[in-house]
Amino acid sequence: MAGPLGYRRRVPPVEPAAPAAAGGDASADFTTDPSTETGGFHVHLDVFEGPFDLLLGLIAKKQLDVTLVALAQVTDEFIAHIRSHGDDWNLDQASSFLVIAATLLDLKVARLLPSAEVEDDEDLALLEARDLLFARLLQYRAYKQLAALFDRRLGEEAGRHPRVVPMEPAFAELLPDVLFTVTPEQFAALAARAMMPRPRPTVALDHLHAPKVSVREQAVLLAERLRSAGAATFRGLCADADATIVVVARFLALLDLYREGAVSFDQVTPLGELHVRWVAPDDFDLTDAVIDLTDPTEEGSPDD
Amino acid sequence: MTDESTPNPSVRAALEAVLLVVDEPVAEVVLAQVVERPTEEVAGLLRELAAEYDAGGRGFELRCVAGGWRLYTRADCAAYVERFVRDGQQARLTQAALETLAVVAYRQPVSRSRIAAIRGVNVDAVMRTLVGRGMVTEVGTEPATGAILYGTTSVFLERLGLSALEELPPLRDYLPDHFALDDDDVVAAG
Amino acid sequence: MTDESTPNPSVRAALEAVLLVVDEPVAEVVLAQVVERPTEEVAGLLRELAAEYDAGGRGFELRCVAGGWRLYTRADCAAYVERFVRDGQQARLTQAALETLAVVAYRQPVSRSRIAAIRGVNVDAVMRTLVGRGMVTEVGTEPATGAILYGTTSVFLERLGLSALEELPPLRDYLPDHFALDDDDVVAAG
Repeated sequence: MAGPLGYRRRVPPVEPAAPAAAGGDASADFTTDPSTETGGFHVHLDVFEGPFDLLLGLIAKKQLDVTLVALAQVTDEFIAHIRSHGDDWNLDQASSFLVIAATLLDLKVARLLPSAEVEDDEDLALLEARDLLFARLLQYRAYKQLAALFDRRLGEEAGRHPRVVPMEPAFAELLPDVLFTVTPEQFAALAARAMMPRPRPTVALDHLHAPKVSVREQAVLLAERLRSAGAATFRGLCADADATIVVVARFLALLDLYREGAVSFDQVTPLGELHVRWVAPDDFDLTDAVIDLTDPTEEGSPDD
Repeated sequence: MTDESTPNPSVRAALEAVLLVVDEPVAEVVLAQVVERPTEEVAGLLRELAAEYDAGGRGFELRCVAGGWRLYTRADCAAYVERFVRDGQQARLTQAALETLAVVAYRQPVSRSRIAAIRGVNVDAVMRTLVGRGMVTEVGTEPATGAILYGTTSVFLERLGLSALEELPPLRDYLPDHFALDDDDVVAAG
Repeated sequence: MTDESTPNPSVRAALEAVLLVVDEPVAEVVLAQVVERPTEEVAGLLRELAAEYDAGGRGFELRCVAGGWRLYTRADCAAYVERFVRDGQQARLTQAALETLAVVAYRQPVSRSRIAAIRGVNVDAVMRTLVGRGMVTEVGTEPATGAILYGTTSVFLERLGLSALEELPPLRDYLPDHFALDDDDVVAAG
C-alpha cells in the first residue's frame, strides 16, 4: 500500500494562504487548491480536514444553507468523495468518513420515503443519529468560524510589537536577585518545549484505545513456540490471545517470519485452517531477523 | 507643580514611566500599588492614556492584554518596526491548528479525544504544534480516564490581543438560535 | 491618511514606534533610513517629539545621548520606577527569558543566532537581560564565525539549586519518544 496518505494533511506549520474559513466560504477550500502538484480531483479534496469539513464544503458549493435537507442532498457527493479515494485511506480517516456516510444515507432514505413512520427503536435510533450528525456539523461550523476570527485577530496582532527593552542601567542595579519559581524538572520541561522541533508528520495512535502490542515481541513468542512444536495452526497460536489486536499482531509477526524464511504456510481451503510450519535453518538467528521486523504498532502506520 | 489638588498629571506620568520599563503585561492592581492610588483610579487613568495615544496618532499604543497593561507599537507602523525587530517570522497557524485552538479555547479544560470528536479528525499532531508554540498547555488530567486536559495560555491571550478569556465572543453567537442540544450532549456523543 | 502633502504625522508615528522597540540609542541617520526621509527632517521631528513629551508632562522622555536617540523614563518619576523594580515584580524572569535561558543551559556554549534559530524569534533583548541579571555570560567565540558564545553562570546553578550542570535533568526525559532530538535536528528545524 502506498505510504501515508494524502488525506493526512501536509503537515508543515505554514499553510499556504489559509482559505477564508467562515462556513459560507468553505467552497473556497473545494474549488481552489493552492498547490496542485499532480492536478486532478483527488488533490483538490485533500485540503479537507475531516468529514465535517468536507460536508460544509459540499453544502457551500451547492449554495445551500446548512439544514437536514442540504445534508441529504450532498450525500451522493460525499460518498463519491469516499470512492474517489480508492485505497488511499488510512484507517482512522476512513472510519470517520464512513460513519458519517452511513448516517447521511439514512438521512437521504428518510427523505425519499416521506411516509416513513417511526415504528421501532431502530428507527428512533436512526433519527437520533441523524439529528446528532446535524448538531455536530453545526457545532463544527461554529468552531470553524471562530477559527477564522482567531486567524484575523492573530494577523492583526502580529503587527503590534510589545516593548521588550532591558532596564535602564540606573534601575538595573536595583533589580532583586532572580527568583526561580521553577524546579530543575520544570526547567527541563521548559527547555524541551522551547527546543521541540517543528512537528513532523507522524501517525498518531493515541486514539486507539487498545493497549499497544508489539509485533516484534509477538514474533519472538511465536518463534519460540514454533521452534519447539515444529508446526501449529494459526488458531492454536492465537488461542491465548486476549484481544483482537494481539491476533492481528501475531498475524503480522507470522508474515514477517515468512519473509525471513522462518515459517511456511499451508491452507487447504480458502478461509480454512491455516497451518504454520517452522522451516528455519538451525542457525536461524531470531534476534537478527527480528530487529528488522516492521512494527506498525510502534513506528509505522496501522494500515501499512 | 506641587498642587496637591491636581495630582493626576503626575500619577499619569508615573504610570507612563513604569510602563516604559515593564517587559510583560502588568496588572492594574500592581500599578496601583506602585503609584499608591486606588485600583479604580489607576484603571481609569490607563484607559485615558490609551485613548490619548490613539487620538494623538502616536506610534505606540497602550493595551490591556493577558490581564495586564503594556506598551505596543501601533499596527500600522509594523512595516517600519519590523526593519528593526526581525522577530522570527511567526509562521501562520494552519487551518487545522486554528480550528483546534478554537475548540481548546472554548472547551477548556479539554482532552484530545474530545477535541478530535468535535473536529471529526485526529488532532494529535496539531496539538503538539500548539503546545510547542506555547499557545496551549497541559492543565490537568481527567479524573475518570486519566486523559490529559488542555487549556490555552497567556501567550494565546497576548497573541490574540485579549485581556481575558471572557473577551472571546460567546460560542452561542455562532450557533443557530434553534440549536437545542446543549453543548455537552453534542460533544459527549462524539 | 494617504494625504501625501501632510505625511509628517505618520513619519512621526513611525519614529515613535521604532523608538519604542530599540534597546540602545539609534543614530538619526539610521532612523532616517528606516522611515525613508531626509536626515534633517527626521532630526527636526525627533526634537519636536522630545519637546512635546516634555511639554505634555509625560512619564518618558526622548533624549539624544551618545549620538543616538532613545526613550528614557523621566527623572522625576524615578521613585516610582525604583519601587516597581524593587517590588520584586521584576525578580521573576519572563516566560521568554526563561525559555531562552533553558536553551542556553542545555545547548551551551551557544551563539545568539543559534538560540534565535531554535526559538524562532529574535533573542537579542532577552539575552541582554539574562546577561544583565548574571544568569548568562560570554564564554568564548565560535572559531569559524567569530560569533560570541554564551553559557550559564554559577549564579544560575545556585538559583536553580544545583551544584553542577550535570545535575540538570536529561532533556530527553521531557521530549516525546519520537523526537530523536540531536543538535543538528534542532538547529535545522529552527
